[in-house]
Amino acid sequence: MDYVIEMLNIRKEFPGIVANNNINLQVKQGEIHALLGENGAGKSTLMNVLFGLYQPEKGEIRVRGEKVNISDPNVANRLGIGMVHQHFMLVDTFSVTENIVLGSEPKKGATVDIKKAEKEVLELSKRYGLNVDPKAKVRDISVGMQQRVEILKTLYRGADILIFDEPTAVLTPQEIKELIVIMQSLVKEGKSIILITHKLKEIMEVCDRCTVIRKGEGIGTVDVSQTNPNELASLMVGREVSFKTEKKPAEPKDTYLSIKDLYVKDVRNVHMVKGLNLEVRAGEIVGIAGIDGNGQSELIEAITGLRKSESGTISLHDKVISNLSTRKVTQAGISHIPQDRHKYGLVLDFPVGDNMVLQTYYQKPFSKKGVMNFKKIYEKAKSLIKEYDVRTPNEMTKARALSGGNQQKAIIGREIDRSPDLIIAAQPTRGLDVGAIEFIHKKLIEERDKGRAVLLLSFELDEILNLSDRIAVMFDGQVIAEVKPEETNEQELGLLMAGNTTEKAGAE
Amino acid sequence: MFTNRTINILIPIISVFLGLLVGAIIMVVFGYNPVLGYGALWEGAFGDSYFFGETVRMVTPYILSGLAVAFALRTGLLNIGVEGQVFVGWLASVWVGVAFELPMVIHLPLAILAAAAAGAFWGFIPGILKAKLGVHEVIVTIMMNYIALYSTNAIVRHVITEGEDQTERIAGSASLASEWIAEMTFYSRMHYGILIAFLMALIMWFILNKTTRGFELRSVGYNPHASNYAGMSVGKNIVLAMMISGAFAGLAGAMEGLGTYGYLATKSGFTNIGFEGIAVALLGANTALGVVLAAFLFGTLKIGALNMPTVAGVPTELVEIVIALIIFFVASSYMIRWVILRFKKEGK
Amino acid sequence: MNIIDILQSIIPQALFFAAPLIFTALGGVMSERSGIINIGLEGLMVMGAFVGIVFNLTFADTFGSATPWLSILAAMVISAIFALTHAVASITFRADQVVSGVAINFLALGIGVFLTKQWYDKGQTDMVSRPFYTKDVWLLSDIPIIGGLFFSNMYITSYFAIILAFVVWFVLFKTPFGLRLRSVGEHPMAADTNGINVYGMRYVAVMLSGAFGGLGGAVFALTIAMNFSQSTIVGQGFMALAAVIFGKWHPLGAMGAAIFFGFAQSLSVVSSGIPLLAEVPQVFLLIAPYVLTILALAGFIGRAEAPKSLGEAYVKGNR
Amino acid sequence: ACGSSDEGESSGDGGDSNESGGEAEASDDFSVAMVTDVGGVDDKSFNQSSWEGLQAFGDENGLEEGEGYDYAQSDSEGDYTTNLSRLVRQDFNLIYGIGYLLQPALEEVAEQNPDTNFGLVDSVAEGDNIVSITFKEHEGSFLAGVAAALKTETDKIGFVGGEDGDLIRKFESGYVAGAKSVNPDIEIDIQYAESFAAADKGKLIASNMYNNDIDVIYHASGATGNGVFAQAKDIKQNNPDEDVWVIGVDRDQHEEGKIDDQNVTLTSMVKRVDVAVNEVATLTMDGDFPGGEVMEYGLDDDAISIATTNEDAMTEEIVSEVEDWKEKIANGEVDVPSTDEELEEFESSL
Ligand SMILES: Nc1ncnc2c1ncn2[C@@H]1O[C@H](COP(=O)(O)OP(=O)(O)OP(=O)(O)O)[C@@H](O)[C@H]1O
Ligand SMILES: Nc1ncnc2c1ncn2[C@@H]1O[C@H](COP(=O)(O)OP(=O)(O)OP(=O)(O)O)[C@@H](O)[C@H]1O
Ligand SMILES: [Mg+2]
Ligand SMILES: [Mg+2]
Repeated sequence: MDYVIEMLNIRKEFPGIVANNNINLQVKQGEIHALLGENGAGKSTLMNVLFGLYQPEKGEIRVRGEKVNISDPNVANRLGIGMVHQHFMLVDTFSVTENIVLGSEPKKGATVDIKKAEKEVLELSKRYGLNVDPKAKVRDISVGMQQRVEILKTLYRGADILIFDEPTAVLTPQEIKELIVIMQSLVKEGKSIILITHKLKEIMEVCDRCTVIRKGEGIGTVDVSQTNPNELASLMVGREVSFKTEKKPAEPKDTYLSIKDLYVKDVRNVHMVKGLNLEVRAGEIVGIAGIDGNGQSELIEAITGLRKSESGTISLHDKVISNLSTRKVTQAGISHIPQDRHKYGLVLDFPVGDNMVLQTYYQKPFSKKGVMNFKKIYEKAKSLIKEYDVRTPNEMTKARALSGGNQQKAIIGREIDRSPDLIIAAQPTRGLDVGAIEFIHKKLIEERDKGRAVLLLSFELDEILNLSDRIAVMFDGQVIAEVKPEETNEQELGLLMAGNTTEKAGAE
Repeated sequence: MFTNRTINILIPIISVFLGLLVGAIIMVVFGYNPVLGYGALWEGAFGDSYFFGETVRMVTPYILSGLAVAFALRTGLLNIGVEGQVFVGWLASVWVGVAFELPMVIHLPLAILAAAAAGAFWGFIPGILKAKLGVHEVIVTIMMNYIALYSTNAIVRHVITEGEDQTERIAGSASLASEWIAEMTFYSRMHYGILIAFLMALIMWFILNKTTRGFELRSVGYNPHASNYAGMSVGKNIVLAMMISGAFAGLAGAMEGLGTYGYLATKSGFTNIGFEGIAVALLGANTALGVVLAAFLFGTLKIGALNMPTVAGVPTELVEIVIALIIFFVASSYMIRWVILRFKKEGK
Repeated sequence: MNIIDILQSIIPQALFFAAPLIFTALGGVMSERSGIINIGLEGLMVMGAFVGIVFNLTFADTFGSATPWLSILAAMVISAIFALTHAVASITFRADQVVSGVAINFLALGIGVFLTKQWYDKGQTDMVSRPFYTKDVWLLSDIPIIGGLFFSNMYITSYFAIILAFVVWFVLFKTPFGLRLRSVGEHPMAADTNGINVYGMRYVAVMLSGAFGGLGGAVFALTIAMNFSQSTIVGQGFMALAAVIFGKWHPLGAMGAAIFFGFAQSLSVVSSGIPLLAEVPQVFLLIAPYVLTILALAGFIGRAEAPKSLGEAYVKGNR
Repeated sequence: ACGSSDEGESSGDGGDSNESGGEAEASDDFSVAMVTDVGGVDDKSFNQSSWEGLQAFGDENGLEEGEGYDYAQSDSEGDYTTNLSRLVRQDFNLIYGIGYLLQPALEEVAEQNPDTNFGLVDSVAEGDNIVSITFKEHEGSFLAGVAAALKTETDKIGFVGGEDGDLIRKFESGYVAGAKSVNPDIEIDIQYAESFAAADKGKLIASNMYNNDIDVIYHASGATGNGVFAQAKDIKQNNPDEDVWVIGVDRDQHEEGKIDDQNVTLTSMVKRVDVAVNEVATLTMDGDFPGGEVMEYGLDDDAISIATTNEDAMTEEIVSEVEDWKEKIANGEVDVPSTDEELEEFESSL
């Protein structure tokens, strides 16, 4: 069998770190090849080398048997290599079509022939069942749709070797299913795919072979049909990993959070939460399942004081906290692990230590009469860094320099350490590797067992099913059903999330 | 051999050196003697205690306008309106200085506070417009500069005086000038304001680095979303940052009004104290100590330059060019850093 | 004065006042759309004014009536080269773009006055003998009302400015070059992965801003100031910068903003002849243009969205 | 004056040495210098004229530039004192401050340095060691007004001032008085650009004025006047038959008005600062420093005059009428107003 891609003994260094060391990757024509490794293992780096964004220090790349020098993305494009990046490479303010043709625009005279481009995009989209609107602005379309634009971008350039860097991390279960179908149809057309993902289940489901890298070193390539998730995980981490999170049954006590008839509008002044009712009790984890865009973000923002609620009440214990300021809500005993850790969770240019007191800097012992006590702050930071295993040179390191997983651990440490009554965790493990996920899940359960209330928002059904004691399904701004994890399955949840309550009634 | 810290200190020094070097080359190209030229500059800045006094006099407002720009930048705002805030501060201080007769312990602080308040008010307007309506602070501050220029002229002419081009001299009880310093420095106009400038540098450092307010201000500057999430009021902090920045600028005006001049004359154009403050702040890396040092460099170059045409025949503009080059080199520190690291590698 | 008379005296004036601002603001739009902040517009205008005047003085006899045109051409070329310093510092050396722009302002004035003193032995040049003059537009100026308002006593450079605004709009929003330039300012890495040379685009944009800024300065010098000195360009570059932001980084918006400034200025002059306004103290008329701008921004313009990567150096491979 | 003598005493021996120093000055080592305002010695205006005066003085007395006579250029308001003090420290015997803007700085430095003699051009300063040199610009402006009133065909004339203030009001008052003396019904539009360096504003104002049928504009506005000339020349270029005029200020601005073979400069109100500066320097060198005095130069000293370079425009009629009025001023028949109040009085007496 011929290899379409061969990367041999690739070495790539960054100042002070060897990201790839003697890595080999061989991809066969027409296969879906998984690339697996922990956060920071060097997967994205390897792919960026293949795509011409980075130049390797050592090693050889062959495409369809021929030795090549991929000096920049243009060369990669010419060789038929396309990449869907982990962080989308789309210009928000441009239309779908403009994004796709950017850099190789069809011309009419001096102008971009946008009509022709739109037609081509539409045809491509139809052919692969991608279903995008060529005229829509990228910032107006969903994340899943944006990803399809990325795919179209590579197809438009005639790529037949596609690299997907963590494409599923940002997708809802439905979107993941659709993506899998798309990938399979691409392979049927004779294209080859390299897929990076942390989700072993996905690898098992769609991939033919899997290459594992650990800490920049290639561990080996296995046939997926010859292996199982446990083996893959231990190859990746270098030790045994448990998947099912161990937890005792919940012992719910007093109602902590109680939401009645809540209405919330979004930035466009449209009602996104429409008469929602929800309760969370001490000692339980309530998971909110739902497809992105059904009012989950607005709900959380309303609880935490970041958004005004139009009507209805939110109360913590028996105190009404609707429309209090964020500061007051925090003081009332609510912690919030935000969805977007870079935008909301951290001041990236502050040291890790300063980030640890982002809400409490004005309180004793971190400050007295308005004067900061950095000694105390850094003492606290040190202990949190230790307790939550935040890997950072020290507490003075800028948060920006930490990896995503460690940034998230720092946030979680900070939020849990305030001993809140209610912890709101929004997508707490997004984009993290299994080791980190395991750690975070363990912490959340520990808190539950200490008698705290936990409200978990996640688009990953696995996480919802594993962690929750009770699942509230949100659809169109309301909780349309509540189910117990042990009494349901992904199938049923999927239907509920699509707004299908009759099925649910039938099942009971 | 070179830690990051030494590199950070080396960069401005190398930049200044390179700037002066290019200046010397320009002098040679145009047929001047650079030794004579820089000698004249040195003489003109430090030749005797008079020139030293004048240099310090020049440095004083630069420190404050530099602090004003630096403070705003540290909180994520670009205050191009320092120029206008200097004007209103100057006006307020002189107004208080001429309008009242009070004992010095009240009069002088009152006049200084008036300047700070006026500058703060002038900063408040772009601050509140940004916080409430999202109007870009750069345009508003540019516009406010012109408004300040024309309004202070009109107030001097029609409100404080009756049709005169300049106000009366301020009362002695509101003056920062000191006979003692004047005598020491052969009647230079150096005044006690330099102490205020130092104090303000200390205060800026303290506010930003040691207080909870400073923590909030910096946090909002770096990431307003996260600050909002953490329960800080973004709008309030933007307004406050602009007001504090404006207050520093107002004080720079007071240095002129109560120290150097003792009056306010109508002006045909900008004083440039504010615009040069941008350069001072940037050269000083927006830190308090850096601003003080950069202001000294600027003051030295500016005052020393006045001596260059008479003694060496070199046009004063040469110094403008040198200053611009120094700013360029500091800004391009990446290049210098790269060269130093190269050097370091080879040294090993 | 009736309303037509008033308009007739305001509009042509607003346009000649606005023309240099339009040119320069278009330069600002180019540069900032590519992601490079340009606070150095003032300095670019100074350079343009200096070169325009020096060229005109030197070659008036050689080139005759073509002199003003060649002068602005020379100003464009030299200013574009001068802008290269900003490009090198902020693109290649990753300098803080605001800092580098401030340095441009100092440098241009320093060089301009220094060389004036070297070459002319005095702080200001003589007046040029071949400036631009206004013209009535053939035929169009005879159209009743409109002709008087828009086609009489106009500088050809004013039309040129307006036409250029449309050209820039066309280039930015209709051509592949424009699409690429904007993508570089919004998301340079996306552009890079699409095979666009981010550094190259930014260099071109900054040099174009130099050319347009130089054009603005030269037009100012050759229609209004007539000579070059320390005080020829005093703040016009900052007004142009304000026009860029006021116009929301859009070429036509920037043009509109510049014309608005010109309109407000000329209104403040003309109003002394309008009965009701003649009573208003001078100072209010003086500050009116600036206050109006602030009110306009606060009132109906609102939040302006800058290009996403404005001010960020692009470092290949950084996330 | 009372206040200044008090302070003279308080600085004790300073006063004594002033007198002895002043008298002991020998002509062979006499030196004189000047500090410009922000205009510089080539501003085609009073700074330049002053410097020409000093150069002439140097030539006449065989002094060397740099040693015997020199100047210091100010780049900003803050430089005045520094420059003055520096020249004192370089032991110049007589130091001029050029321009009213230097008044406070000069007074201050003069008080600190009673041994040195100072001269202030264009304004009145107090101090025993200061001589104030002023000009009767209102008289010259009066004649400019006369010329304007005679030249205009629309009976509408204009005045463009730089920064509003006492000095420029003096120009304005004289001009208005002159024009009204010829034609009491003449309309005069007065505008201030609020800057001596705003050519664009000057052009806007001029354009507006010429649009409103004004055909003669007198500017007293430094570089702002560039805009006035630009506008006049532009009109002339478009329509060589249209008569628009500019009256220049300080120097003969004939050059500025040239366009092809025509010229829009009607005349200029010429102020011979050089004459005054030279004369005072000579007095001082001879030991007759007129300390504490105000030397007012006017038409009679030929320090103020009306240029007649543009012979086509300044017809014999106009010139002779201007001469008549000059006579009347000289013999006291007309008392030219120099302030707003005096002007009001003057107008009501017409
Ligand atoms: N631009 C860069 N500069 C410096 N170091 C880098 C850079 N990019 C990556 N690295 C380093 O290289 C290592 C590999 O990073 P890479 O992004 O390839 O990891 P990854 O396997 O894709 O992780 P994840 O699963 O989280 O996406 C990281 O540990 C990081 O420290
Ligand atoms: N600006 C920076 N300065 C220094 N180091 C950086 C910087 N950006 C990234 N790194 C390095 O990159 C490493 C990994 O970053 P990265 O964000 O890829 O982590 P990650 O685990 O892949 O998280 P995620 O999957 O959320 O992106 C960090 O450990 C850090 O050493
Ligand atoms: Mg990652
Ligand atoms: Mg990755």
